[in-house]
This record gives sequence, structure tokens and C-alpha cells, in this order.
Amino acid sequence: MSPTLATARIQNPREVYGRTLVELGRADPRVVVLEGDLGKSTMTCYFEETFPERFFEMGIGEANMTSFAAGLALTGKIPFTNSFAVFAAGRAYDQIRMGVCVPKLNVKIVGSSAGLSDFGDGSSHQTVDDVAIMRVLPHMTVLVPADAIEVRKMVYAAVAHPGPVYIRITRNDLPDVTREHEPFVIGRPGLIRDGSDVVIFAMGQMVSEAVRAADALAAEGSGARVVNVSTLKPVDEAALIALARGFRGIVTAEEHSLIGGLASVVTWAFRNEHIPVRCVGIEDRWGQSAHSYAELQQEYGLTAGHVAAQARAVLND
Amino acid sequence: MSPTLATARIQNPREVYGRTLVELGRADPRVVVLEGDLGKSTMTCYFEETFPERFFEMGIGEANMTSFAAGLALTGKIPFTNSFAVFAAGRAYDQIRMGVCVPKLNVKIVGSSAGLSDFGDGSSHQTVDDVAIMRVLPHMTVLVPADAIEVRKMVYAAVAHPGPVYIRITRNDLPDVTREHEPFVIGRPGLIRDGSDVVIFAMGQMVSEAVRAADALAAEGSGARVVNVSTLKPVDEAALIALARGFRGIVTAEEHSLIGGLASVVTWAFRNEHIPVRCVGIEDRWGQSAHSYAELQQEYGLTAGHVAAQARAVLND
Amino acid sequence: MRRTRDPAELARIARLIRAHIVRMVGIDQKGHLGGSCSAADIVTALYFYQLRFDAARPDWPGRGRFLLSKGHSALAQYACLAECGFFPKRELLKVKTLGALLQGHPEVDRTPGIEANTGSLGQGISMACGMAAGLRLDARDSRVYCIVGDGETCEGQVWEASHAASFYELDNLLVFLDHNGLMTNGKLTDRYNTGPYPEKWRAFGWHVLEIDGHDPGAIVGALDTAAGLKGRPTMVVAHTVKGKGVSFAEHRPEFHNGTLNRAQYQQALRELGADPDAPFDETPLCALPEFALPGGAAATTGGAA
Amino acid sequence: MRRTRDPAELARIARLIRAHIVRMVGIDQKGHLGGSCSAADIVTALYFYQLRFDAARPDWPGRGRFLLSKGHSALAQYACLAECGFFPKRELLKVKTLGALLQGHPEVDRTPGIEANTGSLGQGISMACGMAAGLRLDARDSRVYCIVGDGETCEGQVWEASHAASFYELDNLLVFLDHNGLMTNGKLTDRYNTGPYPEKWRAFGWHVLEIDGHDPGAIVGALDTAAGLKGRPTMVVAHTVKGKGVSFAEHRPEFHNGTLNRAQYQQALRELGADPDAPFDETPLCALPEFALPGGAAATTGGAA
Ligand SMILES: Cc1ncc(C[n+]2csc(CCOP(=O)(O)OP(=O)(O)O)c2C)c(N)n1
Ligand SMILES: Cc1ncc(C[n+]2csc(CCOP(=O)(O)OP(=O)(O)O)c2C)c(N)n1
Ligand SMILES: [Mg+2]
Ligand SMILES: [Mg+2]
Repeated sequence: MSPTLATARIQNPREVYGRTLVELGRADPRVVVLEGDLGKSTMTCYFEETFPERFFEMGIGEANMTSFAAGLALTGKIPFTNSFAVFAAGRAYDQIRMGVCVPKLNVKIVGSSAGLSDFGDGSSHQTVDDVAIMRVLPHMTVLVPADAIEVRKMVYAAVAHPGPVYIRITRNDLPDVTREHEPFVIGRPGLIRDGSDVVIFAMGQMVSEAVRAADALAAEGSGARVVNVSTLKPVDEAALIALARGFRGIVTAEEHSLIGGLASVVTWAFRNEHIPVRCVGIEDRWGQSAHSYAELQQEYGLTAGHVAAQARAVLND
Repeated sequence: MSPTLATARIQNPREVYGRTLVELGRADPRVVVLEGDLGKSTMTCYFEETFPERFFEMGIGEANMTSFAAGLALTGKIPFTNSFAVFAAGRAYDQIRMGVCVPKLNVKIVGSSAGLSDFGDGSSHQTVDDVAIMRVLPHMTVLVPADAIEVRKMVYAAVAHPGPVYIRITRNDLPDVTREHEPFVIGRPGLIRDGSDVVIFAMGQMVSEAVRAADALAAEGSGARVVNVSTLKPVDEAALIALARGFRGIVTAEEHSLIGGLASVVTWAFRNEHIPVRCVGIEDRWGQSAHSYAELQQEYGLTAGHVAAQARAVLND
Repeated sequence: MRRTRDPAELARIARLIRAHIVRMVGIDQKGHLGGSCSAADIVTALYFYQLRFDAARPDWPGRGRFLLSKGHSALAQYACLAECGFFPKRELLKVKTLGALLQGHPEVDRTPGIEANTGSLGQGISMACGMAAGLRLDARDSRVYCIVGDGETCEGQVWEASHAASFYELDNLLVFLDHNGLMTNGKLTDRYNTGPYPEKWRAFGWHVLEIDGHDPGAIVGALDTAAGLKGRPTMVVAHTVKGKGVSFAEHRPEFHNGTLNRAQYQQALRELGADPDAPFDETPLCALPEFALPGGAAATTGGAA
Repeated sequence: MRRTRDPAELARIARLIRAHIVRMVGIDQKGHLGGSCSAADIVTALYFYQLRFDAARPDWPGRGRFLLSKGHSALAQYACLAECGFFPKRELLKVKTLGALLQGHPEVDRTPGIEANTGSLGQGISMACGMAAGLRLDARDSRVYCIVGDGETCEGQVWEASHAASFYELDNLLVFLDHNGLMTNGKLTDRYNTGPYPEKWRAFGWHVLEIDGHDPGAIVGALDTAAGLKGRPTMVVAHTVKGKGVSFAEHRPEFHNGTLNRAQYQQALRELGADPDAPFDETPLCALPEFALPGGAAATTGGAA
């Protein structure tokens, strides 16, 4: 039940994303890919090489890319739009909203280099807000993979799911924390590691930090259950509540603003549950440049240490 | 303490907005106004008539309007951008985010015909999401007036406040529910009507519905305190908690998605308070056309009756 | 359905369409009269001359696609769809009411014959490009038709789409510019000039035609000409009059999304040759003998694509 | 600071600026080498010939404004700002580190001499228009200079801004198009063509000049010419080479936001006439006698606006 991160395989989620698109391109001729001039970062370059006729370079025009994808969906295709998350979601917000989400079109939006993972480029290339703005859209499904294993399953799930899907992908390498053989089901939270004192609901990159935090807490005699909340919409509130039943407190952990992301999902789901909750996330601040991702994790309070500290605090609440 | 809505003056918020812009234009030469081809709806037409040289018709280009306003702010102006809320906020989301909010520029964004108030035009012209997407932006101030009295004060407050402000304005006439002589202070919730059993936190148009609900509840012997939460960001969480202390339950009421608006603000603020809460708002659906606003209020569960029903329910929780 | 290229017949149908627009605007309610009337002749020519469709199977994959990028002119399209038999004509009278088939702006999942959700300006032309690309991927000969507003050209997305269409050589795409010179709040040349249009689209790599957008012969001619233009998309700059056909609304921005009082409503109908007091005729044109195809041939014949 | 219009001197300074760009890109880290180098001659001419500023008072209202709409080329601007004395040169070596004055993309509230936050492509040119309008409202003679990328012209907002600038007759606005033919992932003509540029901006109502963007004489000439062009904004289509000055990076998309290994780093510096082993010279050009103004005259003199 407890993955040891020390020995876990490390994979790059966007690399796996790019390879999975090719698999799906082979399996389903309806899959088409649109790119906003970042194909060597988003890794749609593999799809372009393999299926040039189903690949559309859309230049640096995220709005048009998105509505163009809507048009492709209206002819029965399953288009994936690609750019950095900040642009894929935010620059094309109205196009996603009006053209895709209102009519529930089959467009998949993939936000790459999400969160703070484009550490060098600073505030303009970092997303603290993408989950929030995608979550408020009726008909949207919002997925945040915890590792590359989940990326692959999610891309399959997105193709199988009729309707708009947003997938948030980090630039960072990530250790495998989910299990290859377990199916991914949209909406279902995943138990990663068990414990009986505090439950840590974590999203994306923070799932592995939560596992590390749980290791530290275990050494101190506190049991932390780590739950991977990789579907941010739709949320199975009953499942979350069931997973926290009998626990003394909840910690949430996300590499996203505390407004509108996982902390919102959980505090909303538990609004009438009366169980103490503490939240780890970005405190209503913009991103900034740094020499490494680790520096930003420290600066924004997004390490295993921060998660463990909140777990200790909530156990004392 | 209890306004009687039956005899309250009715005013049109956008009319008052337009007049106030002219007052401010007179008082402060830095005030400039940008319009996205809807000046006779947003009522910036008054400013245009009075100060043509400080009025900029920007055509139907909300992105450029917003960044152009950022440029004006960078030369010391206090620009107001204007369009329907759906476009002012959503079509220019990235421009507001990157160009205005990251550097905390002095740009005021006014979203007109907000919520479902453009009832005939349907989903493409109705905003269920604007408060959510504006709230996730660091440095942003988000204001939702309960009546025209508050509109005027907010426009003054926006000019006095250095930094980005979003103001959400309905197309509907509204009865005066706030008091002319009481100052508006950004962040401060306003006590509209008192009671001691349940507290209703309401936003915008729903404040008057909440007052009507409180009247109905009073007739049944239940006391409802109505609080106008007209600043959705920054939120004075301690003030909200103090206003609910000793109450048996909370109801929130907003003409906005339950995701990301007032319900999020309140459930977040009360996350460790353990007081029952029920929320009235739009349940993750898009808007649609109707013959009247009242029909949509009914359809989306946004009447005084719906508020009163949730109050009764929370008192039984 | 039978096709006609007779200018007089198309003009007669367009008058009927405009009368429906007036009915849908109604009395003392807001409605997009101006832009619906300026586009009415083009929309009419598309449905009654050009477009290949099967009203009984609105999602027939072989159909031509038509979408209004200027979605606020939906009334013109709704009227044509009703007369072509996509849904009962009485739906026109329920437009914009709660639960109606016909929403304030086009909605693809609600209304048979509507191809996309438009209403947020600038998006529809991008969708049209995506459709054209999708049809080509499937090696379909269907064409995509789209109308953009001149005010709409303020939206940068129109130019993004124009780059895409020309780069991908979407010669199965034909766009009309409804060049009525007005946006919501006045004259484009006064308030925010986005012309000259032919030069712009030529520089963006399109074929450009210029016509009188109220001359059915010219519209049909442009459709025929465009069918032969290869290698690039075609833009037809159509000179139009906002509010066309309703004398007091012509050239008047007040009627962009304006209100008719009872007298205006009645006058408008009369000017369009309709009797305001007559009961609403529920029989669609497609049910008339002169529009039914002889010998029960499939409704999908006729029409260029 | 003293101004120079001597092409040889400007070329010499531009080499120095490029060497700083290489230093900021560093070894085994990502950095926007290509677009910074393609814009280096233009940025150099702006700071050392054209722009009116006071490095000690970066917010002096009488200054000319320069902003990079293609914000990812900030390294070129940072280097010039440092050499002009806006901040200590050693800040260049801390670029993109936590808490640094110099962020990955320009930030107005962080960095003296930076005029706006750019990095999300397409927005800067709109901001430049707004600044030009604001300066005109205040009856200032300051001018606004801006650089857009050719890939950036995919963004519709560039064309929205182009409409605004021409409609408002912003003749105090001068924009350079850094036409290096490449975007992130390859050649524009192959991957997503947005040319031809002069035709487009002429159709959008701009004055258009065309120059070799690496010829300081031509850049200075365009600046002089543009100063006399009235009634409309001016676009200078500058033909450039991405990665210019670093032989192995020229015309190569890999170095758009690429990585230099140690050998490449050293070679690049050497090609630019810099000794990779020499200690970093912390003295800015503005402190050298030949760049200081004679007799301590205010730094704000010189420069066109
Ligand atoms: C993105 C967006 N901004 C604003 C509006 C509001 N709006 C609806 S129609 C219109 C004017 C359109 O003018 P034009 O394109 O010339 O249409 P026409 O004259 O044919 O009616 C405006 C501003 C909108 N629908 N979408
Ligand atoms: C809105 C937006 N989309 C995508 C990007 C990512 N991006 C940064 S630079 C670049 C390519 C720019 O090409 P060009 O404008 O030609 O610049 P240059 O060749 O001068 O470097 C892209 C796609 C961005 N910064 N902003
Ligand atoms: Mg028009
Ligand atoms: Mg380039």
C-alpha cells in the first residue's frame, strides 16, 4: 500500500503524454492534434511526425486554435489543443467557455508546463489559476495527473469521455505514485497510501510530496492517509467524505492558488462535516522566476515539509 | 434597521454607473473610459458626451481594450474598461491577468448586464462565472453592488483604490437596500437587516431577495440577519465569522455559479467553524433565453422563496 | 428541396424571411432586427439556392455547413430553417422564451440545422475554418459558409482565423462579410474604422469578391464564382444596409438590438408585404408544391454542397 | 547620456549587448537567445541613439517609452538598461534567480526602465497604443517604441492593436517587426505563414518602412524618417536573423529558448569579441568618459523622445 518514492521510477509526464497521443492516433482516426507553436515542449511533436495530416500547427493564436478545434469536433473529430497551461486555458477562456463548454463539444484542452514548473520564465508563464477557471465551467471535466502513469490513462479516458476535458500537465519529472494496473476512472479519488489519523487530499505534483510527508509523519507515529484527487471536476463528494470518515483532520495540498482549486473543492465538500481542515497551496500570489523548481517549492510552501507541518497542526486543532 | 422593499426607491444600476463616471470625470482628470461598442448599454455614453477626448471607443475588441487600458494606466490614467460582463471579464481574461493584475495596474474593469440579467440573449451573453474567474487573480478587488446606491460609492472607491478592480453590474432595476449615508468600505460586509436565528450572506441582486426572504421568515417567527457581501475579494473572514457568531445556521445567496463565488467565499471562511450552511446559487449550469428575468430567477432557483426555503432547512439541520 | 436561382423568387422569399424576423422581434421587446435584415438576402440564397441539406436529417454528414459568426443575426437563420422544414414554423413565435428551441443566439445542441454556438463575436469564423479542415480530412466535398459582421472584424480572432484559412488553403470555405457599415453604437467609419476590407483580406491571402448583398443575382453569382476559386478561401465583401427592408430601421443603429412599438411592428410587416392581422401561416415553403422536389426525389439533391 | 548615430559605434555596442545576452543565457540552462539576438541591434539603437530617458529617474514623465511586445527577448533590453545605468550590471548575472530584479519576462513593477509586463504575446503592442494615447492626452511629445515578433503576429490582438493605432492616428507610436522568419518551432513560412507584412500593415492604415534590422545605419535612418511621418503609426519591418551574432545559433529554432553547453557558451562569447575567462566588467558604458555627457549636462538631453 505504501509506495516508496526513493525507488520509484521517474518519468516525464509530457513525454508520456506525447507518446500516448501517438498510440491514440493509431487507435482512433478521429483523434487530431492542434498546437500553439510549442510542440517540442508539449511533445505533440511525436504526433506531428507520425500523423502529419491530422496535426494542425495553429501558430501563436490560442483563441483561434480553440475555436478551430470546436469546428473540428463539430465534424466528428476528437481534437486536442495544446499550449502552455497559462495560454491553453487562460488566453482562450472565452473560446473554451462559449464555443466548447456551452454546447459540450468533444474538445480536449491540454495545459502543459503548468503550475510553477516553467520556473525560469516567471509569472507570465506560470499558472496559479487554471484549475479554478476550468472548474467554474459547466460541462467541463478537469483532470490533474499525479504522475506519468496517470497521464497516459487520463488521455485514454479523455478520448473515451464525450465532452470537454482539461488536463493539466507539469514540465517536471515525477516519480510514479499511482499503480499501473489500477484503472483510472474520471471522478474517482485514488487511495495512494493509508493511515488512520489524518487524511491528506493531494493534487498533481503534490501527491508525491504528500507521500513523503506521510513517511515523515509515520516516523513520528502519526498515520496519514494520502488520497490522490486527480479529478477536480466532477467531484465525488460522497467519496471524499467517506475517505475522511473517522479521521481527526484533513490537509489539502496543491500546486495552485488556494482559491478555486483543491482547497475549494474539499472545503466545499466538507462544508457541513465539521472536521478540521488545513490547506497547503499558493497563497493568492503570482509566480516568479527561479533557478530551479525546488526553490519555488520552498518559496511558495509546497514541499513535503509544509504538508507534514499542516498535518501536525491539524492533528492539534 | 429593516428596509421595507415595498416602498424602496427603484433605480437602475447601470444608469447610476454612467452618471457617476461623469461626476468622477469632472473631479479627476485622470479618469478615462474605454468602451467595447456597447456604450448605450453600459451607459458610458454619458461620459462620451461630456468628455469625448477622454473616451475611447475600442470597438468589439475586448482583449485590445484591456491591454490598451493597461497602457493608459502606465501613463498615469485611471481607465475604466466596459463591456458586457461576459466579455469584459472572460474574453479578456489573459489580458486582465498578465497585463493588469500581475503588475497591479490601476485599471477598473466594469462588467455590465451581468449574471442572467440579459435574459433574452441566452447563454452567450449571461455570466455564471465572472466572480469566480476574477477572484482567483492575485491583486484583484472584486465588487458586486447590491443596489444603485452602492454602485455609485463603489465607483468612487475604485478610483480611490490603487490597483485593479472588477465591478459587476446588472441590467436590472434594483430597489435601494443599502443606506445612502453609510460609507462603502472595500472588504467590509454590510448589515442590511437584523435577526438572530439564521444569517443570510447575500451578493448583488440576491440581497433584495434575501430581505424579502427575511420578511417571510419573520412572519413565521424566525429571525434572519441579512448581510450584504459586496466585496468578494478581499474577504474579511473574521468579520464574516463575527457576523455569524451565535447563529444556528448560514445561508448564502448569489446570482452566480455555486463554484467560485459567494458560496466558495463563505464555505472557505467558515471551514473550521462548524456551523451548518446552505447555499442558493446557480447549480453548475449555463444560462439560457427567457421572456423575462423573473422566469430565469424561478428556473435557476434564485428567488426570495428559494432563500427562505434554504433558511428553513438550515434551521432544521 | 427544390432550388431556385431566380432573383425575383429569391427576393420574394427574403421578404418573407424578413417578415419572420419582425415577428420574432415582436412588440416592445428587444431583438436583433438590424443585422438580421442586412444578412437576410445572403442567408436566403444559401438555403434556397446553395446549401445541400436534408431537413429531416439535420446531421446528415454530406450536408453543406452554414454558420453565422455574427450569431446575433440568428433570427434570419431561424426563419430560413423553419421555412425549409427543420422544425415547425410555430417555433419562430416562441423564440427566446424559457425552454425554447430557438435561443437568443445559435445553439448547436438545441436547434436542428444550427451548426455551432455563436454569439461571442469572432469565434464563428474560426469554427468555420475547423469545420472546413475536418470535412477535408474526411475527403468530403461539402463546403462551409459563414457570415461575419463588419463590426465583428474588430475582433482579432477574425484575423487569426483568416491566417489559418489561408495557410491551410481552405478553398472549401466561403465567408460573406455583411458590410452594413454599422456596429452596435454607430457608424464604423466614425467610431472605430476597420476598413478597407478587400485590401485586408487580399493581404491575408484570400480570394476577394465584392457584391451588393441585397441583390440575389449578385449573391448567386458570387456563390457560383466562388465554387471555382481554388487554393485559398474566398471572402465576399457584401455591401448591405442594416435594417434593410424596414424603412425606418434602415441605416439606424438604434435598431441593432432595438424595440418595435405596435405601430412600428405593424408598419414593418406591411412594408414587407405581410398582413399584421392575418393569422400566422404554419405551412413552410418546403411543403408548397413549387418547392417540393418533383417525384419525391431526396431532399438532399440540388445545392452545390 | 551621450547619443551616437555612428553605425560602427552602435554595432560595437550591440556586440557587447549580445555578449551579455549569452552570459544571461548561461551554461546548461534554458534562455531566449535567438529572439534576443535578432532584436539586439534595434534595442541598442533605441537606447544609445533614440530614446530620451534618465536612468536615475526611470519614471521621469518626459521619457520616451520602449516596450518589447515580444517579452521573451527581455535579455536584450536588460543588457541595454544595465549599460545605461538603470541598475548595477551585476544584476545581469542574477537574471531569473529567485527574487531577482530581472525576471524571465519584463516586469514593470520590479525592474527600473521596464515599461510594462509582457510575455503573453500580443498584449504589448496594445499597451504601447494605450501609452501613446495617454501621452497624447497629456500633450507630451514623448514617443512610444515597441518591438513585435513575426510569430507574434499570429495573435489576433496584434491586429486589434493595429486597428486601434490607425483609428486613433497614433503617430507618436513606432513599432518594429523583428522579422526573423522563425517562431519557436520552425520557419513561419513552413509552419504557419503570417506574411506578407508590409501589405498587411499598409491595409491596416499604417506607414510602413522596410529595413535590414542588423544595419545600425538603416535603423537610425528609419527612426529619423519615422519621426517625420504624421497622421498614422509607423511599422518598420526589420529583416533580421534569429540568433544573429552567434554563428551556430543563426537561423536555428533550437536556440529560440535553447541551452548552451560550456563549449558553445565560450565559442559564442568569443565570436562576440568577449573573453569567456575574463572577469565580468562591472562598469557600465554610461560611466565611460565617451558616453558621459560633457560638463555634467542632464542625462535627459539628447534622444528624440
Ligand atoms: C465578443 C463580443 N463582444 C461584444 C458583443 C456584443 N455585440 C453583439 S452584436 C455587436 C455589434 C456587431 O456589429 P456587426 O458585426 O457589424 O454586426 P451587424 O452590424 O451585422 O449587426 C456587439 C458589440 C458580442 N456579441 N461579442
Ligand atoms: C500568448 C502566448 N503564447 C505562447 C507563448 C510562448 N512563446 C514564447 S516566444 C514564442 C515564439 C515567438 O515567436 P516570434 O514572435 O517570432 O519571436 P522571435 O522569433 O523574435 O523570438 C512562443 C510561442 C507566449 N509567450 N505567449
Ligand atoms: Mg455591421
Ligand atoms: Mg520570429
